[in-house]
Amino acid sequence: MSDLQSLSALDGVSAAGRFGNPDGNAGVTLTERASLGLATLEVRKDQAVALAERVQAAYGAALPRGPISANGTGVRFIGIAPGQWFAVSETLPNEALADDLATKLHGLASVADHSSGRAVMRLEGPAVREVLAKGLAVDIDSRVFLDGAAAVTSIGHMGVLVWRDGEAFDLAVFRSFASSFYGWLRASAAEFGIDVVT
Amino acid sequence: MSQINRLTGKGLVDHSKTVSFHFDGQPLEGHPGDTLASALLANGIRLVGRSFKYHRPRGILTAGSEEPNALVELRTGARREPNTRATTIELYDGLDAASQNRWPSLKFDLLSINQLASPIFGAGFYYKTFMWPASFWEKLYEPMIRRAAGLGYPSKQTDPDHYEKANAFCDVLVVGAGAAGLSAALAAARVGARVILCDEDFALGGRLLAERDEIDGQSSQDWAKAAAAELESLPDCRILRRTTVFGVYDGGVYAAIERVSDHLPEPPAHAPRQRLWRIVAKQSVVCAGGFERPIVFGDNDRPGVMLASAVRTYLNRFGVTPGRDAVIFADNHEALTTATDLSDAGATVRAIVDPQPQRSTAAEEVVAETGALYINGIIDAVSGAHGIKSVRIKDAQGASKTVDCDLLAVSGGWNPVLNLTTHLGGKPKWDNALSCLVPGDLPPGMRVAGAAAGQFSLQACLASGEAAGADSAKDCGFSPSACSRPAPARDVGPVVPVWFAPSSRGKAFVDFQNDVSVSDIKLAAREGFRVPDHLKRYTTLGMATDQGKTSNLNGAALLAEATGRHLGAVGSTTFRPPYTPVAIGALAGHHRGKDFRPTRLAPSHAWAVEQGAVFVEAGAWMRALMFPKPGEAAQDTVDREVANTRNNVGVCDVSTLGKIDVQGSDAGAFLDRVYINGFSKLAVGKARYGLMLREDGFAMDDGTTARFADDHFYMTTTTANAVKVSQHLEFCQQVLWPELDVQTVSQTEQWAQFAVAGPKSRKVIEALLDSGQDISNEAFPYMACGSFTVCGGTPARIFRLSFSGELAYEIGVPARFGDGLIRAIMKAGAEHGIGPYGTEALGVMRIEKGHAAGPELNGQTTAHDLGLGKMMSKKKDFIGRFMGQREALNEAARATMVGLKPLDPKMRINAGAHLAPKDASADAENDQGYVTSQAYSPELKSFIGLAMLSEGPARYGEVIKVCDPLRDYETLAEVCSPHFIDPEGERLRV
Amino acid sequence: MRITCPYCGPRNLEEFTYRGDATVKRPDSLDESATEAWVDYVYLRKNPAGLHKEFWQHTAGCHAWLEVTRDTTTHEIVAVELASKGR
Amino acid sequence: MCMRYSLAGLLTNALTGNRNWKPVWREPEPKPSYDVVIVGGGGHGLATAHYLAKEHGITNVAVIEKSYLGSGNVGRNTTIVRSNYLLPGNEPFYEWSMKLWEGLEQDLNYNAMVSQRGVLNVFHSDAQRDSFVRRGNAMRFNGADAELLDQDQVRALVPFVDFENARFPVRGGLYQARGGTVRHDAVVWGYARSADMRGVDIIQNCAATGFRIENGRITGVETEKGFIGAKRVALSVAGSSSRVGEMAGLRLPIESHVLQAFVTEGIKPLLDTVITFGAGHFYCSQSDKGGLVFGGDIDGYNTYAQRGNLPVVEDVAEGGMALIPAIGRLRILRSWGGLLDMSMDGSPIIDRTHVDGLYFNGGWCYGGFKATPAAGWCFAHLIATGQSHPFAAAYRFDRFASGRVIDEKGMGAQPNLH
Ligand SMILES: Cc1cc2nc3c(=O)[nH]c(=O)nc-3n(C[C@H](O)[C@H](O)[C@H](O)COP(=O)(O)OP(=O)(O)OC[C@H]3O[C@@H](n4cnc5c(N)ncnc54)[C@H](O)[C@@H]3O)c2cc1C
Ligand SMILES: NC(=O)c1ccc[n+]([C@@H]2O[C@H](COP(=O)([O-])OP(=O)(O)OC[C@H]3O[C@@H](n4cnc5c(N)ncnc54)[C@H](O)[C@@H]3O)[C@@H](O)[C@H]2O)c1
Ligand SMILES: Cc1cc2nc3c(=O)[nH]c(=O)nc-3n(C[C@H](O)[C@H](O)[C@H](O)COP(=O)(O)O)c2cc1C
Ligand SMILES: [Zn+2]
Repeated sequence: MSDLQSLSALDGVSAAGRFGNPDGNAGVTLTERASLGLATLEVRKDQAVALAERVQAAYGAALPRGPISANGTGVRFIGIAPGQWFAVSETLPNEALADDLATKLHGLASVADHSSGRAVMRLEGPAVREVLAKGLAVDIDSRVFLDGAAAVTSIGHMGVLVWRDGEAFDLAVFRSFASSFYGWLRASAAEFGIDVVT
Repeated sequence: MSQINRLTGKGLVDHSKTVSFHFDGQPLEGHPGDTLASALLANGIRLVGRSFKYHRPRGILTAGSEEPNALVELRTGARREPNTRATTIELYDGLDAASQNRWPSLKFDLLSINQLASPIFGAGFYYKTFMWPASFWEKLYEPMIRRAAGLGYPSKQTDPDHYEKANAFCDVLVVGAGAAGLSAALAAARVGARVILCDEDFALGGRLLAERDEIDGQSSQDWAKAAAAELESLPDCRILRRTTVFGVYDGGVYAAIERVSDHLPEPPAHAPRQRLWRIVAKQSVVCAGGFERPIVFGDNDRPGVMLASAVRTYLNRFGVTPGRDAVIFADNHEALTTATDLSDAGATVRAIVDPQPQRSTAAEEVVAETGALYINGIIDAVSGAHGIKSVRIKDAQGASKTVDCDLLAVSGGWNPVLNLTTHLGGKPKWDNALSCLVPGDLPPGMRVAGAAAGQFSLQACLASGEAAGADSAKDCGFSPSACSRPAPARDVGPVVPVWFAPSSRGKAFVDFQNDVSVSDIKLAAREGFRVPDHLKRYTTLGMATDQGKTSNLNGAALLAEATGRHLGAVGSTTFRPPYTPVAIGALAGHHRGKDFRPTRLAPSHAWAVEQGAVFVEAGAWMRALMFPKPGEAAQDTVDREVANTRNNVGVCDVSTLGKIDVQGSDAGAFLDRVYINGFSKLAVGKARYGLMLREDGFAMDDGTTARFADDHFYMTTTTANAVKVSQHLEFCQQVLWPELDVQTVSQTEQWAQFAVAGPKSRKVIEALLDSGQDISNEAFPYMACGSFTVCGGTPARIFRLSFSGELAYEIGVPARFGDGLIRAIMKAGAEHGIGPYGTEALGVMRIEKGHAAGPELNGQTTAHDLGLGKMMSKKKDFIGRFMGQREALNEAARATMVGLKPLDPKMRINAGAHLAPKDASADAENDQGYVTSQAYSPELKSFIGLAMLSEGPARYGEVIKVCDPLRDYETLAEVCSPHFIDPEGERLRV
Repeated sequence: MRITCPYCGPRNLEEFTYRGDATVKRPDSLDESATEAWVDYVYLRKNPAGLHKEFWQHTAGCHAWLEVTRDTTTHEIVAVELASKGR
Repeated sequence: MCMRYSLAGLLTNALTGNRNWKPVWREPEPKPSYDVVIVGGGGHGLATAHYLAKEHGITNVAVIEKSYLGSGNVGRNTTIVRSNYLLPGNEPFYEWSMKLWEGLEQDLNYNAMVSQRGVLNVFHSDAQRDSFVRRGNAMRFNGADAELLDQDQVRALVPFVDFENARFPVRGGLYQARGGTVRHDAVVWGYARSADMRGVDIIQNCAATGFRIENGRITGVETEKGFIGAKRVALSVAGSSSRVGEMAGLRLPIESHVLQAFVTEGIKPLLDTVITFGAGHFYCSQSDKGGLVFGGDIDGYNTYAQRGNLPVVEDVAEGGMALIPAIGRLRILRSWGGLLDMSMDGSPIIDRTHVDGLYFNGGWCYGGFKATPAAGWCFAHLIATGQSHPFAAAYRFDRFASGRVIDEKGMGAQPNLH
């Protein structure tokens, strides 16, 4: 609880509406996924096996060994580096996820909260791959970048974590870059038209 | 009809529609599907430009991107594009083009008198002259040379168009969509490979569109259309028209430019002008075709002299005849089809001039068909300055004959387009049979097919393309079926190519655009410039905007002759990217103007904007520099912010500092090794200042690190070094000490952090704290840290740290509450007179306290220089320990940090000024140090400065001279301790 | 140039940061007689024309430090390993 | 033998069909031995030969070059000359070089087109201004010219710079009016011609393949054209320093990196000064042929491939567009690369080696073109006298061990950061 107003990373940055090409259906739709629980976990020295078992037991997910995600109960674990995962949760929002992980994985992983540190955007629509290709130097062809696949990379000089969820792409960018990233996105999607949903 | 040379109903242009355009102000018409060149020719315009050095009248030589002559300024105003090749400009309605490098007009150009002085203006003449008298160089000669240089005029206005970049991945990239490229793309795409096919032209087909060939019972034009249609229908084939692959880079990276909107008056809304494609391809097939070679002879540059293949292109693809009365001068039989095509189009072929001694049956047939005169011989002279009027032909027996004509079609054989095959260092090989260079070692994953591989016959193009496409698909794991076309026996081109018609008179041009003539090449050879690279640099052969596409080999052949060597032994110059010139804007894409680099905004940014803050760039961040009141002068603002913080309480957003979470059972031991001082013994709930060195012993960064648990530290770095320090820690963790149990992760973005400083700061923090928590001096002394809740349960980290030297706290909350917190702080502080302060006031206060910051941590200073030498632990290993001990890094004579107080407090201590002894002159011998930082201290009512001064601390009390000759400024100052205010630190501890 | 990160897969050059010779070994900083070894470690790096074992960090990706074996005359990469492996 | 260039000669030759011009330098076969063999026919090697002959009377000298003369960095650099250095080890040296440029044409009787069009370094923040001021004052302390320009003065010089919409607005600049550009190839040919006229043998296509060292003393060079005896051998091979040094057992504090450069199509005069961007990697001047010649950062990895990669191409273009958004429609005509001898502190070395009679000149990083005259001058002095020239006294190997490094940018022992 807090008396302070909580602002999502895109608050004041993106307004709802259609931008770019006004004709027909928009090529892409942008939805901010606000209030998600976001955290990193990094395995402690020599605890890989124990951590995997604990995560399996506590969240029902098999920690992936590469840049893909594993869905557990309420938490998605995305491989971002050797021995490191990015956890995403709707059911454990904001700081709750990191608290929960820190408690349950105590001694096995170092947990850090990032729920305030990222803007998470969901992009979908027929032109989503073409729009992303303007910045993303990773092959996201559906046969290569399978459902759940993830990549830590950069777009337009900005760090980004992207993962595929069905036919949608989620992008997590650093909070302080949100405005610049949104600027890039709107410019890149302009030719197809972009619907911003808030 | 205005288009006097248009062939009704012929070619691939849309005769049903007309397009209007202007050339040099003259209104003209063409058809959709024309290039500017074809439309000019259709209108009977032959004189299009002027050459670089001699301002010779020039026309259109080619029909492609190799064009050296027909360069124009396209568009006007901010969109003006100098040096644009008329042969590649797709005609659009309203196009406006102007000829260039001429004055006052294209027809009458004053500087064409340069031709008269051409014996003086030979290769390299400027190196031998303009030296007398020496002073004339700068005033007269150089400005004159520069005014004459260059071709078109650049716009000096901001380019109004948008550009973008895009990434693409494929199995097989096919470059060029001629017979070979289409075949290759089909072979690969049909079996399911992901294919990208690029062609710089707007129509697919390459020379198939330009010739009247037959393939599988279809006209070549129809075959190309069908092949393109099939490729369009295949889901994994992406066709990029108007897209030039301009460079090959390591690891299968190909760079291409798509001219998205260049065929339109201006880019439509939301569309970029051009797009840079970064293509990653597992395999590539280069089917870039060939360039036809001109033959070098006197006055071979006259408008109306055109490559034979280009003549056919204009006839068959564009439905334009470049002339009505033609002569053909070619050393190969393929060029004979030019005669047939011309004659079928209704033009008269006056003569066929063949420098080869043998007359073939094919030639007999063409002669019979066209009624042309057939002469074994050469072109001896050309007349008609602004457009060819007649040629003199000299036959093998030496007899001359003048033939009237308005078109001279020339062919000296073909060269494969080698550029992309060499970008990774592969050297082309000389092929004796073909008399040209062919691809040598290829970049990994690349194949070459068609004319680009020296496969000049149509059958060979189709077959080699198909085979290369299939093999590439196979290498990507697909199973192609057997090739449908048998590869024909290798077609051998002209046996004895003719490079130069030696007896011809007039200036004989090798490089048309740069006006490099045969005599230049001979002169260069005479002066010792005997390798192609020297020849190029001395004469500028091949250095023009066409990069010698039509001239390099001819130049090498002439050099070989001049130096008595075999052409194969002479070699060639290096091809370099880009294949054709690429707009700088396209390479920058979105990243210009405000989008040059992303901007980082701090959590309180929106609030600071509301307060009317002035911002400053701090790396990628925008930080509030100060918060001026309406009408307030900058210095007054800063003074007010400082005074208010020192007297009451101030608040400043410090979220931009790097924040790194350090966890693990060895976290303390790890920090011991990265800081010069110890951290493992730091108590939980405490913070400590630390200094990091580089391994070479110089200072790298500083900051405070707090301990929240035995196995949990929280490090802060300077804003500027946040990323560098993270990388450094990761190196230490992963490479130096992987045995330690330590994990680090950046938390910079997670926490909104504010410094609340000033004697009343405790009251403000207390007002925010949820009840039952204690931050009294006893419970929470200087350098304490802890986790709290504020404002109704908001998790917060509070640190009792001070950069300002006052009682102060830093309070951090999750960034989503950052905006809320600054508002809450301001509200809670209102009764205590709180005011925000910016980085300028922050800087003043840290200078008053003598804290080193960016200007002192400049990478050239050591712990000793910063007055922190004693902090270097003697007992433990840490980064920089060993090299940091070196005498030279610790000797007293080094410039060491001191404070400076002007004798007259109103005098500035300019940062960047140098220091000299009081009575010494400002010269190198007396240079004893420099001022790093300066500020006006409202408390001391004086300017003050921090400086690095040789033997600094030993000189407290000495008066020295602060010299800023750059700004004509000098003042005297007293050397003092850098701790100007509260040196004992009493205010911190209250 | 593209480097195949053992974790992330093949990525473009701009995602990586270079740090040179990976065969260097940090000497003992408490051994006061190791002057020469330290000067070597800090200032002398291998600079061969040919295969070179070098440090790169995948800074825009997983942040792993890598040991890359690359031919400095052709830029061909023959091996990439995590630098933490085997240390 | 070569002839002196004069106006009369030029006219006479023009009237006689230019048939009497002689080779600019001879192409002799190597003699069995020389007093001095200089390895590397770049600007520095040739300048060294010229000053050895002219200033020290040592003319029994050969310059051996593995490819064609000027094929190295001297023929592929962005030709910027300036003496705007910060540190005491550097500034007097570069200022001396500037002075030698100013008299070069007369010295060589060859027009190297020294164009003192000014060098403008723009700055974007107060902190950057202060560090530029520190540098400008260092220059003034050493007798070099330097001016601090405010925004309006910068605008007057380069009105098309982005002042309105920039991410990092230009707030002023440090300007050295005497800086500028010099025609790179002419420097090679001019020094070669002058050295040749004084008796120096210039031998192309003659790579050094090894060194003969007897009892710690050099006795000659193995080359592609056989063994050449030498009392003294001087290495001046820039990006090949490590490779060549290794043949003599030298381990050098140098890495080889590539720097790319770019030139646009020729255009009518646009840019009347050399300009460098302070918030990114971009510097630019207009050549006397009309092309904008520009460059940026090094690629950043060890290489001997003499070509770069795409990220730097894009980075440079982004910097260019950020600084001068009018160049968007100008087209890059050609890009290329050169192999830099990047040293550990970003500063050069002119010194003896542990082998008697073997001398080394290198570590010039991306800035050795401007140094060509002074490097030749000081290297010749060292070879002739055995003593470091005062202007190059700081350019010694031992500074790395001692810690007296000359690190202009404060980057530490990391060559790709300098
Ligand atoms: C793209 C680029 C831009 C630059 N811009 C600038 C600038 O604007 N201003 C500036 O001051 N500096 C600049 N520089 C740096 C400058 O060009 C170099 O520092 C300087 O030219 C090096 O000295 P040099 O001329 O003797 O080198 P080089 O010309 O490289 O000479 C070395 C010679 O040694 C030869 N060699 C190598 N191995 C052997 C062997 N085994 N045997 C015989 N010969 C051998 C090479 O072939 C070469 O010709 C730039 C460099 C590059 C690459
Ligand atoms: N008989 C002869 O002597 C002779 C000689 C040469 C060519 N030809 C004829 O020419 C044709 C050659 O066929 P081909 O397929 O090899 O070549 P082509 O010339 O038909 O096609 C090459 C295509 O590549 C494109 N291209 C070139 N470089 C490019 C780049 N970097 N990026 C994008 N596009 C690029 C061109 O625009 C062109 O469309 C055949 O029809 C052949 O018969 C005949
Ligand atoms: C100052 C300067 C200006 C140049 N101008 C041109 C030019 O106008 N046209 C051109 O083709 N090349 C130009 N070049 C590049 C050379 O053609 C060549 O690429 C460079 O010297 C490197 O040699 P290489 O490409 O043969 O390896 C220029 C080079 C320099 C150093
Ligand atoms: Zn990775």
